[in-house]
Amino acid sequence: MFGYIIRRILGVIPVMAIVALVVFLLLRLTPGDPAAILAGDSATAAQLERIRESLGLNDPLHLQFFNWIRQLLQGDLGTSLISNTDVSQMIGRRINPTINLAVMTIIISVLMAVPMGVIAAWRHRSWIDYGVMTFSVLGFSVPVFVIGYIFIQIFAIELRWVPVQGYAHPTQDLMGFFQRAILPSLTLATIYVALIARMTRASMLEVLGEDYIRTARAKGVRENVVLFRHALRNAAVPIMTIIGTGFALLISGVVVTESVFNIPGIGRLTVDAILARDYPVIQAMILLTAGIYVLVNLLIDISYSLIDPRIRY
Amino acid sequence: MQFKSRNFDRAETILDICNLSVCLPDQPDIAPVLDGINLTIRAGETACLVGESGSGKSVTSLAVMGLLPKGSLTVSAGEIRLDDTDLLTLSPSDMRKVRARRIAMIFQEPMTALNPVMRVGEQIEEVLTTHEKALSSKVRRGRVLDIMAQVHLPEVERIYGSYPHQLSGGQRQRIMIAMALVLEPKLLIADEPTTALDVTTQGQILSLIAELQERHGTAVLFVTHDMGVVAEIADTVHVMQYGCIVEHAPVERLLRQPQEEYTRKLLSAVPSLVPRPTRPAMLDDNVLEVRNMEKVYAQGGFLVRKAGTLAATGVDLSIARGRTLGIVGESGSGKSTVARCILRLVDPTSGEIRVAGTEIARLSRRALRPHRKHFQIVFQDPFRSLNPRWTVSRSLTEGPVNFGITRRDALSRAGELMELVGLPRDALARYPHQFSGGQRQRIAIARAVAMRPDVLVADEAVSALDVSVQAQVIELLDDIQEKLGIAILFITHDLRVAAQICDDVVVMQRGVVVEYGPAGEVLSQPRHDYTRSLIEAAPGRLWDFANFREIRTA
Amino acid sequence: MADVQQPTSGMQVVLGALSLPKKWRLGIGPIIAVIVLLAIVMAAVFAPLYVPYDPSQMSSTNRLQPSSAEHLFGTDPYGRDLFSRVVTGGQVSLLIGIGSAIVSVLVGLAIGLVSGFFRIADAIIMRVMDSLMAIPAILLAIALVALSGPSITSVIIAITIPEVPRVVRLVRSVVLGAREEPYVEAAIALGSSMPRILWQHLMPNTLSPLIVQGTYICASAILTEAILSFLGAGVSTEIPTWGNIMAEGRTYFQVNPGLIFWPGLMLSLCILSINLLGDTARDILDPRLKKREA
Amino acid sequence: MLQRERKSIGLRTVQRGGIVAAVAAAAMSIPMAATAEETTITAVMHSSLRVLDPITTTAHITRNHGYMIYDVLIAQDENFEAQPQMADWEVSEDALVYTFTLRDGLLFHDGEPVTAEDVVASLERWGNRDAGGQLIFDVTDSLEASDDDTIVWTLSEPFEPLINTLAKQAAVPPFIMPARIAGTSPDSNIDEHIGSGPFVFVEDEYDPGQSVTYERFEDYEPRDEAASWMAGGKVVNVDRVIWTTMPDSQTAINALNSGEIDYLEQVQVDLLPILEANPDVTVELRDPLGYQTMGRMNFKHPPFDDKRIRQAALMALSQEDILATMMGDPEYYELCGAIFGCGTPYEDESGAESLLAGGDQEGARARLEEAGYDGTPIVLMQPTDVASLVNQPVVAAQALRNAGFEVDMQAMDWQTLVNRRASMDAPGEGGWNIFFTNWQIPEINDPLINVMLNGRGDEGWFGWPEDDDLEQLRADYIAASTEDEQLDVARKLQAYALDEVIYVPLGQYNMPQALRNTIEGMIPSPVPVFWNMEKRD
Repeated sequence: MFGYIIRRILGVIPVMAIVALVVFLLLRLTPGDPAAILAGDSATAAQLERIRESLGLNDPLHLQFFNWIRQLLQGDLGTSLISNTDVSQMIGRRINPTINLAVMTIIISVLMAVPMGVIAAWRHRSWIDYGVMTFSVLGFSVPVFVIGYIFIQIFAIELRWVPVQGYAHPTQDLMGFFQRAILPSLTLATIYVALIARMTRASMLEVLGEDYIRTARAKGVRENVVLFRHALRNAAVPIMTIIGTGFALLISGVVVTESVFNIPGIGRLTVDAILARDYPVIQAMILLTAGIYVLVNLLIDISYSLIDPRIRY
Repeated sequence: MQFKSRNFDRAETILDICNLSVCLPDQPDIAPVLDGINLTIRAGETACLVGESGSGKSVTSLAVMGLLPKGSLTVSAGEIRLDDTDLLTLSPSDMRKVRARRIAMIFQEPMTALNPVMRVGEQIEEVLTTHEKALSSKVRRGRVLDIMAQVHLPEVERIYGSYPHQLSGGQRQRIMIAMALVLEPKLLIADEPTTALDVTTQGQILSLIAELQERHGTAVLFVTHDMGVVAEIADTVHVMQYGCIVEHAPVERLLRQPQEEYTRKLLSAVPSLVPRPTRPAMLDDNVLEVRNMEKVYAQGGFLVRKAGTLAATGVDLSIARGRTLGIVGESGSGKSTVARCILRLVDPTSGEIRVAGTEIARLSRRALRPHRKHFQIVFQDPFRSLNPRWTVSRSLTEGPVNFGITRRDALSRAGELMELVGLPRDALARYPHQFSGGQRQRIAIARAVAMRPDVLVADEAVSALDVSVQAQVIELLDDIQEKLGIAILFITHDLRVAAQICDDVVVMQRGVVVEYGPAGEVLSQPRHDYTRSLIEAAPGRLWDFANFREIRTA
Repeated sequence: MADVQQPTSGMQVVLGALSLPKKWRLGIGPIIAVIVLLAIVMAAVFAPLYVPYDPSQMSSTNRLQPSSAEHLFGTDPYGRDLFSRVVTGGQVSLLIGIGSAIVSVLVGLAIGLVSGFFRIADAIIMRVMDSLMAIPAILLAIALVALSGPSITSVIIAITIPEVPRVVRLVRSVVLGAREEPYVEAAIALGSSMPRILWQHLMPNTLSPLIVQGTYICASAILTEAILSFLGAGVSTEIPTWGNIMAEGRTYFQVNPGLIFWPGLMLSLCILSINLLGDTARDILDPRLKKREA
Repeated sequence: MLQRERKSIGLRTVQRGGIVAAVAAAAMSIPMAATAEETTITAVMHSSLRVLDPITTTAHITRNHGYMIYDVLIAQDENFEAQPQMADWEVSEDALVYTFTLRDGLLFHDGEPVTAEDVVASLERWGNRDAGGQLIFDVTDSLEASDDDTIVWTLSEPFEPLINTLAKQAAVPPFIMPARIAGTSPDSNIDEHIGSGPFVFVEDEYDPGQSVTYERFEDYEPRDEAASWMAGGKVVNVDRVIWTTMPDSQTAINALNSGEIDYLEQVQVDLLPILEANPDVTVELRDPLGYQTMGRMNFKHPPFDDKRIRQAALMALSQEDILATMMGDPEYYELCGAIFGCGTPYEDESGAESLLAGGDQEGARARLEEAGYDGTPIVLMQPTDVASLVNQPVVAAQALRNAGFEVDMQAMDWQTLVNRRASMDAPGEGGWNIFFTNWQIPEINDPLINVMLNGRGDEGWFGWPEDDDLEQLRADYIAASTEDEQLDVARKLQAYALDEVIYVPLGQYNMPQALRNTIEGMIPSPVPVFWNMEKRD
């Protein structure tokens, strides 16, 4: 087990190295010049050239890459080309809203989706099943920003239950946090609920056909115990997996949701940085999100053995 | 052979199935799955339900438990009376109370029938928590450990906390039995409980069931396809075919004087444990020679290199043209590894393999390819051994075409082969799913034979088939061997089959050859303890089913 | 071993279903889906023949009109006819969806087969695929579109790259699973070469899951296009797509909801239908589900 | 200086907002006593503040930030007149020596007094970056601090517009910062943000791209005059000002409607209906002049290296079509053919007749014919992510096509455009032919400030016209010693620029601002300022 974890953690290194290389190359091949953004509208070509020189953008590519990697290994994410602030500080300021939003979304999604999926599988081919399936397909079919706008229109503008936009830190204003986070979380959750409910249903359908479910029923165990004690735990591994891989989807959703609800999170930080070609920020952000993704999936992989004793490494 | 011969006339009737019919819902045009079954079991009686696949015996047992798959099978008529209650009229929650308390069931495959993510002790205990809510947890645990001891599990405390995958097949089945009997139900339904077990384990489980039945006076409905098992344990036997009970009688009467044609046919197909008369060796022309072969499965670790698993070691064997060599052994004995090494589907770790004079153990995959036509294989599972997307003709011509034969020639040869294996030529255009299991196995044999091999490896080639089909396929193999002079390496766990087809037998245990000799000698005068225990464990070994009498020892 | 459950293959089920159409209990959903999808496709393909206005004809006096007899869906911020734009927009949206699905599946199939076949290549390919999966798809896509300009091709490429690893994993797992099948081993024993086995025995196994996967990619590509447009990295608005019509209209959501509603409706109906068809295909093609219901 | 009548845009609203503000400002000469509760103004600005150095960039938001925390020596009032702010000045008879005297009580936010040394260092750094500043330094003999409060600037030849250049709010205003910060290379960003302005930058709460917080600078001593544009007394009546950004303009409007924010710098005209129903919100024009939108062609590459083809393009375009599409409501735009903008001293619309008359498609076709246009496609760059710039290219592309041009409209994000317009390569190889941008009127209202009129080829602004006549006209302007002479040169420039199609003025537009009615006393100005403003409950 321990050896396995070590092995998996070592396995992260090449993955992250490739991510780093891909991101770096991608950015440097992208047309766009942070110097031009820095200098503004009325700067001339000669001025741009001087700024480029001072930012180190004229160095050979491999030199820039190794400099960056060296900095990274020293724990230094660099300084934003545009705002001249420390990238780790920028991320530190922005990461909390995003993480809180993501965690809340995942909690909401799991709490909604798993029972939905279980019941749909249990009542396979009933109207509940069709209802859940229809909802889950719908969840995939409407762009997340449209869902966001609809929620805002209904709950914030018409009903005035919650504020239109913004974010409050839960440590400072817990009520305000929930008021402001609930709509974005629900918006993000639609697609996630759809995903998890589908997977739960499929996985449960498979498990419910297994012999040990028949055994449990043969023991006279009640149906809810059969479903949640016997079946769900056996169905959990694919559900966990989809939560992990769906995390990538969540990151995409966050980018959009943060724009719609004006949440000062890392999603917008990244999009803004891409549009401004703020290389150190983009690089750090993509590495960070990739790292989080890899980490989440690593944790999920490791947690399989907690759920299923057959999985031993 | 000693049969059970107790009289149950005065015993209390536990289960009474009257005129039970089961059919597919909304599909009246399809014949019912069960058609008017009548069956009575009395206290202490073991009633065996025998039949081939699809005869409806499992459906009968599930119907009694009220566990027919929802929506796909429903009871259309009849009664299932348990102590004067008609189970079919019970509400789902009342039916739940009946299960485990009054009727319990054990299943064929103890691995899949136990919940893999729960400790086995908890799974037994769940029966108590469900039905005996008043018990304190201490009492519950005590009863669980007690029943575990009753089924002769060692170290009950440790096993209580184990997961199913940490136990052997026999132990798992004991857990299943413990779970079924912990509330001392009046009726135990056992659906092929020993089919997935090795023969020695099977013997133990059968005697355990008998012992517990004796102690608790339980009535047992025992579903099986194995006539040997029937002979060992049955009081009464019910023979099923196409959803009907065609004949029922006390066991001895049924085995000695079967009334119905189907019963006679079924019994006749059971291969005898007595080896067939030795065939004279034709030539001392060994087409396959294996010398000192060893296979170790490496367990590669990224950081730690663990010792590999020894699958087979020091294997020596040879087969002459036109002869059949059997490898017998229980699961994990390494018999399939040997077959796969010879086929070079896996690479042997060391040793020599000589096929038709060529040493192939060390050849590269590419260099090996031209030699492949000398040795072919037939697999166990007839449903997976043919590409489901290919027509039979495409499967049959694949090999010959690889070796440079024109498609037209290969096709005409395929037609001949179909006739050789007893199938119509025009079946060439069909897909595998249009054939039965036995027919597919014939096609697989035809595909192997199409290469005109010197050696044919049959890896449990008849194990997945019903006995009547099994007999036909064995006959076919014999026939082909006679016509083409192929050497056959026959891998099986079934001593009866081995006795009927092999000239020589290799007995393997844990990767090692323990005995090797002519079939007649090995099976009738085994020298090794392991061989002896295998033979002794074979159920019904003293009965000659095909001739409805005891085996006459020479 | 008489009662062992008989394994069935996908094709078998399909063929079985074909010969027994009664067993195709698909329900009404897929049929509606096919009709809706066909209608949308036809509407898009033949749009030039019947749209009342040139979808790029602007009119500064006709901006942001509500629905009327002249302009069925109203007009957009440039005074262009929304109905004409929405039905024409289907062309590019569908092209992006179908294009992304085909490209992802083909590229993924090729890489997946190689990966499932060559053990050495496998290690490297899978590391690269893991890395690509780890990079958030939207960020990668925005960066790629910024790299190559907001053309249809670059949007397709941007959508395809994050999808490829999923297809590769799927193909590879099918190939690795099928490698163990006895009929594949039989083919080895028959002396078939590895490339031949790969192509003739293993590859066909990937087709049904790929068809299913392809429909999902198609649906999600149409959606991703919309999100890219929303984030300002979509196809140029000269060529209407459902995504960029909505992206342009989102500012005016409260003033003229039709700008989001109509393209959103078309897009959602389209994706809904494609997903439903994907589900249906999966139900038919997935032997495990079928077995349980049989 | 000439007093010209201002052509007002949306006059009613301006007057309401402006006059009230002016009266309020005059009345409030004494800072209000601090109320018990802190007053915070949350404002959504037109763009997010990412660059904090007001010298290295010309971005409006950074300039606006500069006016919050820095002060300037001389500031422009609403009549385009220079007024003393930090310093008074005197000019020698020969117009060669300028002497500036700092007023008393000037303190930086770190508590240090503002010295002449700081001013010199700040002006030198500014002179390195600002186009006008460069011209001054070209003729500078010396710039010295003669004592703590006095700066002496000696020129080698007269530079009439010197004071106006120092006072301007265009491009890079000469903000004064401590000498140690002003010592930073003009090519790098400063990393300390200390000024002597009315607000203090709160470093800890700065979140680039999201929000920036300012606090009232308690030790700031405003001048006694009433505030007018950047000049006058900057009296701060609120404790904190938070600028935030909302990427979605609708979200911002909803937030203003529900009172989550106090102020919205720009409201898209199309979205005004959402605000109109709300009695708690006022929509008004802050800056009476607004913006000029314009197109620029690339003089280096065919076909626009040919004057006749440039003229054809100009003739093809219609200001009305472009402005109407951009703004919708005619109340918020105005046709204007003046390169220096309408409502400015140099307003003159000669040469722009076709632009104002809805275009001259026939004329354009004829001119194209005459020039022998060979169908070379024009690469027209369209930014997709800047709301105020997406429309012009789309409308223009259609007009050019109608006139017979082959147009290759290439969509890209603004950053790509900014990068690509700097490329001197041929359009087919990563270059371009035409693009559009917007300027605030004070950024273009005279021949020195207006960067498009630079005729020095590669050294000039994108498009790179190499035009000695143009340069001569600019030199004439600098040399002109009277306002009449200057006006005369400006008129010649107008005629010349439109004939040569140095660039195409496409008219003037204005974006209204919206604020909660709790906000009072915001002065009308191109730069949104938060002094003078009050927030009541």
